[in-house]
Amino acid sequence: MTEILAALLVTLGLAFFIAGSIGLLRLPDLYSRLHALTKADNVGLGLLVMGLALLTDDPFIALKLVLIWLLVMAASSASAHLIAQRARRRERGT
Amino acid sequence: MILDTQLLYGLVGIFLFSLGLSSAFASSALLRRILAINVAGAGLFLLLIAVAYRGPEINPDPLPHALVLTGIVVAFSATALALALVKRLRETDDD
Amino acid sequence: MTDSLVWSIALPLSGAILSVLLPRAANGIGLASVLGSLAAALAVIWTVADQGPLTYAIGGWTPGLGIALRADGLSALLLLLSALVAVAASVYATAYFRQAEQRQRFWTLWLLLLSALHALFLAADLFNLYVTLELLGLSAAALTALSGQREALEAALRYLLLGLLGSLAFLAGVALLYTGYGSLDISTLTHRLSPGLTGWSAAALMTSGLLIKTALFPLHFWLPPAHANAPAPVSAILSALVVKAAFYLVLRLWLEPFASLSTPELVQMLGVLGAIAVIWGSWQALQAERLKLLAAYSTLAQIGYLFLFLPLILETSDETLRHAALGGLLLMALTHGLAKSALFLAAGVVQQHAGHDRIAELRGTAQALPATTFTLALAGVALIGLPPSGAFLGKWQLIAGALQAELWWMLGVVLAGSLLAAGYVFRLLGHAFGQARYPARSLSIGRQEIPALGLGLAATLLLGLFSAPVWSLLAGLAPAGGLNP
Amino acid sequence: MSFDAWLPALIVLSSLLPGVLIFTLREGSHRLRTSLNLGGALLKLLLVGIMIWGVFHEHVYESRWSLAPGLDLVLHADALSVLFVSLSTLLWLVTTVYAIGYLETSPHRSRFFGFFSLCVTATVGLALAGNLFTFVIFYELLTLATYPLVAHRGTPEAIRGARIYLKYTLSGGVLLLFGVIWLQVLAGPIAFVQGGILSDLPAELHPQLGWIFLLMILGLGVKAAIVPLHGWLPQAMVAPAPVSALLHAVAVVKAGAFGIVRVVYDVYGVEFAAELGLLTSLGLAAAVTIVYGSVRALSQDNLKKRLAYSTVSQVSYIALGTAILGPIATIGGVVHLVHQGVMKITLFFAAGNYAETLGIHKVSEMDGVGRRMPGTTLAFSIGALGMIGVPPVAGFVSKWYLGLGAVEAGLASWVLPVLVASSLLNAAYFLPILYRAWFRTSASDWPHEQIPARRLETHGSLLWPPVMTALLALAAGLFAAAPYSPLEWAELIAAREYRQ
Amino acid sequence: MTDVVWGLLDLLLILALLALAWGSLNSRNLQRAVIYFIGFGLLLALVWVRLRAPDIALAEAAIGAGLTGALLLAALRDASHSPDHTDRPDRAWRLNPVPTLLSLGLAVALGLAYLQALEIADPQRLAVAVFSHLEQSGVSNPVTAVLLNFRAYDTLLELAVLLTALLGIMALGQARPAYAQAGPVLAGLVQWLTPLLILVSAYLLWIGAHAPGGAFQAGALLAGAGVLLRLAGFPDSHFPAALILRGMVIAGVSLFLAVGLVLMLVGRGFLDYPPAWAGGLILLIETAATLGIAATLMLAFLGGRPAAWSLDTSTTGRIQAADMVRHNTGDNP
Repeated sequence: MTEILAALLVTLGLAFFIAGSIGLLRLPDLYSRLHALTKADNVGLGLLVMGLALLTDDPFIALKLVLIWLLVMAASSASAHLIAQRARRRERGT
Repeated sequence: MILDTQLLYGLVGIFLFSLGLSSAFASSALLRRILAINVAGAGLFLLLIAVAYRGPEINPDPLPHALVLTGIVVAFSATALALALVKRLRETDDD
Repeated sequence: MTDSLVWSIALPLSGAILSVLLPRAANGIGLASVLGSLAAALAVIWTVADQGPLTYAIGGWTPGLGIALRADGLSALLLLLSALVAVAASVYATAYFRQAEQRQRFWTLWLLLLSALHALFLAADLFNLYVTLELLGLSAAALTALSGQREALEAALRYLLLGLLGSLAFLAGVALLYTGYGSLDISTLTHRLSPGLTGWSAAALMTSGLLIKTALFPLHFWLPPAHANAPAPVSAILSALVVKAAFYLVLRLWLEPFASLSTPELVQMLGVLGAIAVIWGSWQALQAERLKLLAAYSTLAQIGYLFLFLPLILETSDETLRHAALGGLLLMALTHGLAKSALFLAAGVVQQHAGHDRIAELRGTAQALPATTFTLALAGVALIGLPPSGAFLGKWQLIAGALQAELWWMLGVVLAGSLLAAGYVFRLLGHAFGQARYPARSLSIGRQEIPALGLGLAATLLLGLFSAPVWSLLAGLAPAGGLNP
Repeated sequence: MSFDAWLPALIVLSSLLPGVLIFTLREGSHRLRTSLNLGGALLKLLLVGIMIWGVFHEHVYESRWSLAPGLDLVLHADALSVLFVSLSTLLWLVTTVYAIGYLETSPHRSRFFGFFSLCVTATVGLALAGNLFTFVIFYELLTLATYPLVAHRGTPEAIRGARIYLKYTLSGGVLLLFGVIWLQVLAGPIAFVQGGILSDLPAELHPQLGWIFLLMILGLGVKAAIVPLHGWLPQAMVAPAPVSALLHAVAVVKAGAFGIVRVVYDVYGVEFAAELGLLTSLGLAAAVTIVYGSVRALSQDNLKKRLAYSTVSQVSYIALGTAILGPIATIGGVVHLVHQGVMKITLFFAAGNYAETLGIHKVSEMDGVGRRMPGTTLAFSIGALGMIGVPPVAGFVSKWYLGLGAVEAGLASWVLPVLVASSLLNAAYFLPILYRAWFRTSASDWPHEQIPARRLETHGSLLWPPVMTALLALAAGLFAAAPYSPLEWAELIAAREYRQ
Repeated sequence: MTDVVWGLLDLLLILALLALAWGSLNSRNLQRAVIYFIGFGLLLALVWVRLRAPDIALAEAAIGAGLTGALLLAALRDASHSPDHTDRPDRAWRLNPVPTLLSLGLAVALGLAYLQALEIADPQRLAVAVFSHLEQSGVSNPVTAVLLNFRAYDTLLELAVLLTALLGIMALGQARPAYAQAGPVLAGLVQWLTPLLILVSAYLLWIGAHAPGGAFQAGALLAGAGVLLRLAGFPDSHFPAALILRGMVIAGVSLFLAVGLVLMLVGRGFLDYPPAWAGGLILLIETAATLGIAATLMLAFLGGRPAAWSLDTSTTGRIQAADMVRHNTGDNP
């Protein structure tokens, strides 16, 4: 039962990843691309982590997985912010 | 299958090595040359790790692993020095 | 006494570490560790002469699993050469670098380079050799850039990148050998290796990698700018020792693991490349407008001579000829090491004194710097190969070997090379002897002139008159046909 | 090690060590330098005296030092080496005295005398060399030691002369080296043994021996100034007079001639060389050189240049004597080694005196110089007459034996005309000088009078050396039959060579 | 079934690897080439995992892709500052088929040699020897055993190589302060991340004895923390005093060498650990090495001497003043 749930979560996560990647390729400008990528990836990774956490018996490993998710979220949101800031500044021509 | 994995990755390693080596000789831009050398080195590391691989069940040969670890650090050192030289060279150009 | 193998590497390395920590004491630390490594090198050669080849298993692990250090006559002699040149160049450097910061930078890198050299001469493991080659290459490139001038930086970068390519080729060969023969230990591989695609490819890769590093024609183009633009003591070390280290490896590899792979055509080809290097290098030296460039081109030619010996050593069944030629080769290498370092050190004095090193404007040097001019002359004598230098005995063996092996083309090369060498040496001396109308006052810079003179004298007199032990040290080294049964 | 094993080495060291010490002296330490120079020269004379005595009584003096497998540095005394050693030692002493006077005020004296001593060291080592390997080493050393002497003045002409000198001698050295190594590859280490050692080699090697002979004679011929390898010699006269004196009389040209003697007598063996047919061409080359040098000397107005061409001609008498099979010609050739040296050094000393005292460099400026400088001119005259072959001066003895030897060997048909022609030419270029010096009236003033006329015409240390050597030349002719005379030694050498 | 999955995975990995390598070598745009190269490094880390080399994967991710990538990006940034060094497309390479053919020839020759080598090889090679001596090595991670015991000498020299590179870089001149102070988002992230990185690096160091990890991975991570701090614009006045800085740089190599020599002086032989002490000594050496590697990698990233390194105090003051100026004019939002 848990295995099926885990498989479902992982698949869903992958779907978000794919959607994010397509968005990266297809969307018209930087901001919407960033939007697609970070949002999709963070949710995708979250689902993935949840799925994997279900599969393990060791709560310590599950904790580590969650930690990874948090780290990636922090890093990706920070970098998205930086990229967007940079792009805006360039647009303003400073 | 073990042999195949070894063979496959080893050949890819050799291909990367050759590719990196020849474009290191062919390109004139310094940064590109440094990149090429790094690619060639990575190819060699891949070859060594492929040789060490002995299948999903058996522990791989740790000796090449240690060699590659050393190699990675050495390659980083060389790259860092080379990039610093490039940078310094640019600064003397600017001055 | 086998501990001295470790000491000859560990002392310069400790010196380097300490001089990073205590930069103000770098001069003292450097000199002490260089002298210590000379003592260790003397102990090594003494023990080798006494007991034969030495092996030291580091960590007590059998070679193969662990790494061994090894010294035989060949490596012990080169170790001694390196330690000797190191002492002279170090004493010289204490006066050459006037700025404390610069001196300290020199010391740390130079001591690291020296440890790399010693580690290379004593290495008995192929991957260990790769690491020493990288240590050598990096420290040499960093030293080349020391002056910070544009030309020096450019030369250093080119030197570094080509050196890296060379090391990579070497490592590729090592990887192939490990794949096929399952060992990195040189003597184990010597027993296991047999002719075949694996061996040949590995030999080709490793040899070409080393040929770049030793600057054999046509892979030489990086050398003249690097050696001509580095600070004088650095040029001395690069020319005298670093290129020789790579050559030593070529020789070592073909005497031992690759001995069973050598074919007459291949060895002849190396000999022919050597011949072209002799002519080309000497010709370029004859055209050179700067003293240090002359010295650098002359190094190309001298490396060529070393390769000329290979057909006599690797492709002969006559044990006496082989032994004689090996001794001659080593004597050439030792003489060139001493003479070329003397030349570069003297060139540094000339450059500092005159403010330039343009040969055509050196009139009056003999008046202002008699000892240095004498050093230039001594080094020149050794480079031409005139008696009583060690190179004369070396050349004698080369000619005798070529006559015995009926390699007639080699005679022409030696003839032309010697005359061209005489041409560039005496062109320099001719200008140096020219009388200046207003000669600068004769002066002496003891800490710089004496080490250079000492090296020059050692190249001409010491090696010329007291070199008989070289042959006895080399006795029994790598009998014909390698160690394979 | 016994004294006998050290003596040859000591003789070499007795000029080497003072030379090295002199290099380190300051310009100003005049007295120390002089005492080192003279002390070394006198010590060497003493040691050579002991050696002469010993060799006459068949003592064996040999110093040996191994440099590499099969390559031993051997210093060995035999009759021929003693002859050459004594000549160089004696003339070194005289030349040193002369040079001290000559270079009194010029710069770089320490450098000069240092190389001067090295030059003598090389010459002595050459003389004592016990095998071809050792000979080659000292032969090249001689080149190296003389280069700074020729270039000494540092003027563009001096540098140019030195460069030409080097071009010739180094090329020659390489040829000699190749020949020697080739020979050693065929026959093992080549010790000098009277009668030669090569006659045992199998016949199929004989063609190679011919080529080797050619290589070695070409190599030696450069220093011996055999035509067409003589081009450096007239150029090298830019050197200071003592150097020219030494170069022409003892060191360089003699090294070449001595080498030819060694190769023919003690390597090939004169009979074996004749059997291989090698001597005729050597003789012809010598004959051509003799005539050519004399003809060129005729047209030189520069005094030193005229003397230089005279050297070209005279040194080949030695080669000529060597090339003629038979003991009498051998005596003539070998003794000329000494006689030419003594006479030619006299002439160069005198030429140096004219230049240094009065600024005379050309023959055309020599009118009446005999009255201004009688001592020097007398010495010059004795030397010149000796060169022409007027008895009783030494030159006559050499020519006489050469002529007799040619007759004995049946070569009179071409050797005698060469000798006669050469003597006539000698007369033609020397007698006008003597005529001008003694019988023409002097011009109002000399080109560049540097030393005013006093009781002596010039400095004592400049005057006495030519007078001494002129007397020696005279004595060598007058007392040719006395024991220990050069002729006596030459006879001893010939006797030993033809003993078998 | 699993074979097919593995095969597909292999194929995917290899194709992606080759594509990224090709891109980084041939891309017209230098910036793009560098990005491709970083991607190549990350993918390579996956390949190492695939080939059961997790130690290498960690090192590759941290050093090969991470730090090398950061260095390359920094170099690019410098390049874009000087107008004549902007990305020049390498026309020679594009128009010239010779290098391509050469590389193919070389690859074929080496590939054949590799085939032959696999054929003649004893597949065990030295693995057996390593595993059979593992118990005496003092650690249970075989890679650590090789690195710090069996082939400890190589590692010692490797640390020397690292030191050499750093000294070479420092010899080139002063480091120029180049990074603007970060905005609150980045600064916040870095402030949160740094302690975590230090913690993880300590963990990697400790775990290295029996699981993937060790001094190099730990040191690289620590250095990564330092690089982040620098990127976030924390000025180098935060460096410790010269002597401590110098001590840190040489910590690894000097302790390593000292242990080796002391063992030799007490009569055991160079780097010949007593089996009972081996584990402890290795941990000691690794700890020092981690510190040294971290300091070295971090300083190497500066591309020159930091002011704190300098012997001459007068220049230190000037450089710090320059730092201040730069910060004040920094474009903070």
